Amino acid sequence: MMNRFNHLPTLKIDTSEKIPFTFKGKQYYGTKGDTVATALYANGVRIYARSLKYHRPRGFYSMDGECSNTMMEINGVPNVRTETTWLKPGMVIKEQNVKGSAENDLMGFIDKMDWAMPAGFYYDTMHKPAKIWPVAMKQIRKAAGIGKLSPDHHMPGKYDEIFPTCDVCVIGGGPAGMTAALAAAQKGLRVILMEARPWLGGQFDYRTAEYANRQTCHERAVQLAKEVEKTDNIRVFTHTANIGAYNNNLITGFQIGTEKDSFTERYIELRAKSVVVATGCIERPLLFENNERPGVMQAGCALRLANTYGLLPGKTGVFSIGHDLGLEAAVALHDLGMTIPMIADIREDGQDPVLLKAVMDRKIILLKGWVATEAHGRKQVKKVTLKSLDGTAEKTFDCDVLVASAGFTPLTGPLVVNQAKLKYDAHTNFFLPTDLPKKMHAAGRLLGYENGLSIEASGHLAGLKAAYDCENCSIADLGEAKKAMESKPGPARGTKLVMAPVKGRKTFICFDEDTSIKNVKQSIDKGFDVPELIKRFSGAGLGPGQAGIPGHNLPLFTAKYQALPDIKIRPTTVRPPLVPTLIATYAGTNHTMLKRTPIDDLQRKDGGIFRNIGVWQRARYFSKDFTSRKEIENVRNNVGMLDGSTLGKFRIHGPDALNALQRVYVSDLSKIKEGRVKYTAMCNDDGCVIDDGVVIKLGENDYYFSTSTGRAGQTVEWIRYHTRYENWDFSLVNLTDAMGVINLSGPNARKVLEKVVDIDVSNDAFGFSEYKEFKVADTIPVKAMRLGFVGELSYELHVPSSYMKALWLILKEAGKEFKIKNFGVEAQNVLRMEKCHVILGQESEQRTNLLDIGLGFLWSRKKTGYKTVGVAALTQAEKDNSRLKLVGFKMENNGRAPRDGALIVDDRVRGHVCTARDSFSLNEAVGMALVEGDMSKVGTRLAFYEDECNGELIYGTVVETPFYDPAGQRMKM
Amino acid sequence: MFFKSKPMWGKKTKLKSSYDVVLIGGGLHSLATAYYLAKEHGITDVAIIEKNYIGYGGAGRNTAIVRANQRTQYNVPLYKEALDLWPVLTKELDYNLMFNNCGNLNLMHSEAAMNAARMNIATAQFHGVESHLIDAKEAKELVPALNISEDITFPIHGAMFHPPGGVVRHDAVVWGLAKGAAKMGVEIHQQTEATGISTKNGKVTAVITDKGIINTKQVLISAGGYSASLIHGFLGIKLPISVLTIQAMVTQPLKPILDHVVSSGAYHCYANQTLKGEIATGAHMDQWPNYTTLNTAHYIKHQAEALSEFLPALRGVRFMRIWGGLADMTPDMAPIMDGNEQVEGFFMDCGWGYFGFKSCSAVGRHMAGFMATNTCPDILKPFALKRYQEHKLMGETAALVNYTPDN
Amino acid sequence: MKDIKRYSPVEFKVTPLKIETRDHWDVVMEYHNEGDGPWLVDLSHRTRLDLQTGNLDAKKPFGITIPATPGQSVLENGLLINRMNGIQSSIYHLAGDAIEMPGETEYTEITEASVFLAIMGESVFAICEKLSALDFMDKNRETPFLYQGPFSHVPCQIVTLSREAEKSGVVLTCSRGYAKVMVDAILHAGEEFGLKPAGEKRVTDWISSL
Amino acid sequence: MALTITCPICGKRNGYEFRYGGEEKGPRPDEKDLTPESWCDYVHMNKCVAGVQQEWWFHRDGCGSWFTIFRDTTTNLEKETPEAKE
Repeated sequence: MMNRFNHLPTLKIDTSEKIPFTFKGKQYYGTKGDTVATALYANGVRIYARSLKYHRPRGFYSMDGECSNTMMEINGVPNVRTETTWLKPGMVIKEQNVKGSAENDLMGFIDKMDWAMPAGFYYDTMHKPAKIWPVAMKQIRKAAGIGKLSPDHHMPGKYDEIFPTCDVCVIGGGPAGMTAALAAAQKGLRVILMEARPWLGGQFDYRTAEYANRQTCHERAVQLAKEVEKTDNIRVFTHTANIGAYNNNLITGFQIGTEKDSFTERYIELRAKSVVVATGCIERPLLFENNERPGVMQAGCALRLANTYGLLPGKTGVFSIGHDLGLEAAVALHDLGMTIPMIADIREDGQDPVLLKAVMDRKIILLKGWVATEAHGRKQVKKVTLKSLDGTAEKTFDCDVLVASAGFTPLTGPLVVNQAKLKYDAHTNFFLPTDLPKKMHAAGRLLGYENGLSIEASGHLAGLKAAYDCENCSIADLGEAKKAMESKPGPARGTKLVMAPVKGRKTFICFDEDTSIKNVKQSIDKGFDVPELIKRFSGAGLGPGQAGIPGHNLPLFTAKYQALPDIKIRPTTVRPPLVPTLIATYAGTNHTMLKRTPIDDLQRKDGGIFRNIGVWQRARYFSKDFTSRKEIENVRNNVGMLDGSTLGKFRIHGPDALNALQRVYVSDLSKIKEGRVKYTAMCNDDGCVIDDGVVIKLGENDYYFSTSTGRAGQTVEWIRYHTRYENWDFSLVNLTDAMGVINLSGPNARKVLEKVVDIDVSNDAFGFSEYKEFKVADTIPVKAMRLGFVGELSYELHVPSSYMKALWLILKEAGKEFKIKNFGVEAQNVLRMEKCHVILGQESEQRTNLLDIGLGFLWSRKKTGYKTVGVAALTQAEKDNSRLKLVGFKMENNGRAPRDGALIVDDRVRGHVCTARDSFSLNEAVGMALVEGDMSKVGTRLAFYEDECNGELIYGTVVETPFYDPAGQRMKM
Repeated sequence: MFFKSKPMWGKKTKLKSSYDVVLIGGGLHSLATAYYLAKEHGITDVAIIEKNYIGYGGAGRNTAIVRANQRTQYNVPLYKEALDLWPVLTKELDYNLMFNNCGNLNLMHSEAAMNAARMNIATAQFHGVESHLIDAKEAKELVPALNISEDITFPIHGAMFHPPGGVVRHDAVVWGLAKGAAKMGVEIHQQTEATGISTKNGKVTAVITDKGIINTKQVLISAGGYSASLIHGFLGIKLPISVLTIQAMVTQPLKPILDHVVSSGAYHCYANQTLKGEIATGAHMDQWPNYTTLNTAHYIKHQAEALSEFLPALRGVRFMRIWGGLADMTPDMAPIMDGNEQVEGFFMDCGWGYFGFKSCSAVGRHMAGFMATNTCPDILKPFALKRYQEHKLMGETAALVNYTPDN
Repeated sequence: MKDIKRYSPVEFKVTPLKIETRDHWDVVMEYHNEGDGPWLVDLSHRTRLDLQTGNLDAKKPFGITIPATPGQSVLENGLLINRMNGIQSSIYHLAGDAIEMPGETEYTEITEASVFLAIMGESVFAICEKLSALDFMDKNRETPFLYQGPFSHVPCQIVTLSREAEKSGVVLTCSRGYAKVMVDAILHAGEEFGLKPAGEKRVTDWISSL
Repeated sequence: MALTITCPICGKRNGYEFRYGGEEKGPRPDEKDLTPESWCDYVHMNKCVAGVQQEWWFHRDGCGSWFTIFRDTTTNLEKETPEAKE
């Protein structure tokens, strides 16, 4: 185990506390505050993984998850970015995508096979002859992919979600972000500050260089963080990655919980009036041969290893950098004990004089206009060759670390996914946001500022701009902030894409996909000449690092290779999530919201087997016999009870109530009498039946009506939609959940009802199609209708939901002597089918209209002037005989019923079976089918083609309907 | 050492002032039509006009699932032909389209859904397409990651298993067809925008582009999600189309875990594993017309919630990339293919919704036949625009489509 | 006939300490071990009315003036009146003696149509934030105010009665069929804050404190 | 993309609370004058504007109002007037 620094002010580790974990089956210890990657580094691990395609060794390169180099499996979860995952006791960590180990990978030889794998080579190979492709494909599948996930993997932990609202959301908790948050908060606004790391401070946090007035950057970060934390109206979410930004300022992210939190991870979706993006920069990789060899790392990575995690990255470090942070890192690491043979700075001039002096004071060799051209060492960097940019001079040094960093890349992700446009800026060499979305502002380092005061001034200004969006900041205040901003140093000059001359065969522009610059050239030569197409063809940027490595270099290199002018340099598209996010985290709490009827528990107690039907849970069966034979027979012979509470129920009242009903129902409702039940239907504009139900007149322009279960939720919407141009005064009240419904059906139904009511319910007093209101036990108010959906004497009792249990139990008790039993939705389905009563969606479909399914009798043709929905289509389509028609059929020779969904065929498909059953009531197989018009005549022979019939047809004949009790006496008795 | 590369679809040429045929849109249907115009009808004086670059639209944004288990007899044969063409095209184009014939599992979550699936299966079998109804246990054997327990929102009752379906590498189809068409003389003009169609006496005379006017007697608009807007803008023809954004995404790459395409109507979700190992998933669409192709937070969350339930192992994998494309939806979920009807010389091939990829090869072939002979092939006849005013919706969906209340 | 009972769609899995029978409802006044808040109270037995007419401004239910702006509510004598839109108001009877159903046809009793819940206590909005994106802390709204919008994915009416420290609280209604899943979702979300079921008395006291 | 819709009753809300109700096509035509063409035109045909269109929305999870807005279909942003173009 390596020695750790324990005295630096910037440290985030506590060396006194050891954390045990398992790596490759062996126990190791990390230190409190370690990430998984730093704990492994401390234990001497240098090769973390092998690359996807060539199985090249990969090591610690960056710090913020820019590439897949340090991805591992942790606790069974694959592809975890170990650089951004904090170590927890007992973690079980494994390497991925290796045969053997990352150290000694048997697949390592593939690295030498790259000549056979130019960009897009898959497309030109492995298909000749055709039969090798399936074999090759299997191998490709096995080789592809990085992590392993078990099919029965169970994700441990608690996942949660929150949906906060705020005035200003600041993304990024560095100096610019904190300043912006403070500025907005001082204006009295509700501010949310999101920071990806577990602490505030950003790049200031790990830097000990001077910020201003002898205060170090780190000290300044601490000071700002304290101020933020004591400001009540700033809500800080640390360890919260921003993953998306959408228009109208919807911001998404997820937070990783600490031991104190009630969640493992939680999804955050917030809405802000205004947003400040202060996400800073990552580093732009330097391109040279073997630029991703373990031991090569970025400047920030090297510096943070030391300053944040107390680890000296190596003994001897050569630097090849293009920015002041590189010089700063060299000085800091030198002071911590690293030998630095040389710093190659791409820049010929422009270095910070203070840093130059510091370098000179330490007698470190600094060569300007020099750059690394090749890293040597089979598995780890052992040596590096550097050249002057003109290629004339060359030097080689032994080393175990090569700090390589070409420049900075602004993290504009949140801006870009929210549709900001980027434009290449020659001064900073950044793609800078130009057209920012409304009420979204950028601040800090991502705009090119490097001076600490400039960064904060830009944060302050952005915070006030956001406050202005919320109408909480004056123009004068804004003007002042702008002036203050302008008095500070402007954006720093950035380094261009500079490379010493190399072939590029092992110069990787994308680590995740092993895309070399050679591959990029090949793509361009093939006609894939824009970065977006190169991505698709070569894979560059499509890996788990989400283009953190190639995002900036690919467009720059593409432009350079094609010698395009600056104006034509186009960035690649950034796609969310900006940080890879677990499906478990996105799913959050994942509530399933389904409705239950008022007697749900009673139905379950009685053995109901439930199914989801639309938004409801309903009892479909009451035994494991899914033919529901006993339930059916009991309704036919005795009496059954069905929970019909899911039916839609509405009251419509007001001066235009009748007009509204006339608009949507095909029947003429002006003629309904009080005390009668009118069965009718609604069509859509195609004439297709969308709903059926009953209408009851309660008074003048006051009606109670029912809809099918599936339509209840849309009924108010539907009626209001089709009357939206009329200035009609009517009121609609949805009573669906207010009323439970008991369907009491069977020859004994009256006997049961008689026992519990005081009024006369004889056939004369309460006949078929009639409506009555009465009380049961002087208490329970009931709206009762006599209907016949199942073809027996039947009462539909509508009861206030709170009384449902009571009435259900009263009826059950009263019905005992008449053999009352539950029946479920499937029994009802068969019972009504025997009566040829249709269920919409089962006997009807999009192609069929009211007339096709035999409900034409509901259409009142005399009713005109109401612009009734569907009538125009019905009139126009009426004479078309080729339409599908609903028919009833019986099977030949006492044959069994065809399965639902069976086709009716001759030399082509002529129709299909909607519902068919071996009827217990009729002792024969019957069903309903939709067939083309010319086959709908009674007597037509139908040939049924079922799935898996192997061409063996069964036969039936179109018959008169209904099958059961054709005269309809039983429901009227 | 490296293979020397040449531009795959020829050198960039200048737009000519006339072509026999102009195809608007550089997507798969256009490319396939061009390819077959040249290959089967010897018509090579063809220009493809593409505003962006080929495969920029739906061709490059779909999740590449292919199958032939549609609902009606009008559709099944067309998709069957398309399915049979993948290996043929791989050979003809000498370009590996990477047809992964892994089979599709369409999950069913109720008895009613099982019955509805039976009709699709019977229709498939009647037309010689392999498709079977399997129960939940059999589905679990095919897809071990499947959750067949009762305690999820939509418990799995079984599935429609369609072995001949699978996944084709969509980009390869674009590039392969472009390569094949270009080789026979078809010109592909990228970064060229069609801005109008000129007609005279009810006949097409020219296509206007931002790079000049092209005289032509025949033009096809097959521009994916942009078709309806172009057709209305250029010719004033309104279509029964709503253009919606459909989204898809992939997770980080995994070693093999999912060997079939799995989809669920109830969960509005499908998932399959690409050759690279990513789990590609999608299906949910926002129900309002828009041309943004932007993704939504709502959609990602929905997808995660759905997968969490029926493929719970995937809770342990991370979403990596999401994108959107356009789907031009019709009320009956079936496309509109028509020609010489509204304007002589004008053809359209649109309204594919999210079925455009699966059908492109066969449709290109028949549209080419239609344009070359000016006679509509029987297989395309049911797809004419007129069906809407004749009250003859196609029946490709049984359910009423939900994106407008006046479906 | 034996005693007929009305049932609320909500059943808390805690032991009632005090029950009062009212119009066939068994109303729990207090539960065992209610804790120090926040609390969730079932008010489903409390009368709710729908008042709907094109002439809403002319109406004065129970002598109370309906707020003119949709989304605004008024709390008077234990009655909460919420202006829903141009033509519609909901009326919740929160505390005090039972009310009588007005005779005019514009009123519809909707007590049974919904589940009626109160969530009270200092952390109520932290709980709400986990279930809804609606902004209960919007400074442009004055309590009491009505939101008609999704709460745990279900369309609800949510009235914020107070945002004052421990007096903070909302009442909400949604379709009765969602009662069980809604209560489960709220209790789950409130777990980390110590949310517990409580009896009606908490609400009565709360309302009188407002 | 995160659509918000401004409901005339409830104000600006998350778009998922609403249901889209089609392009604005004017009042329902009288059924007796309808030919198959004009019927189809009213019921099924759309302009599919890539730009600002007037369209219907229903506040399904909220107050239950039907209303129209202007929205740019290329950005998913609401506009005050049909001409507004930014």
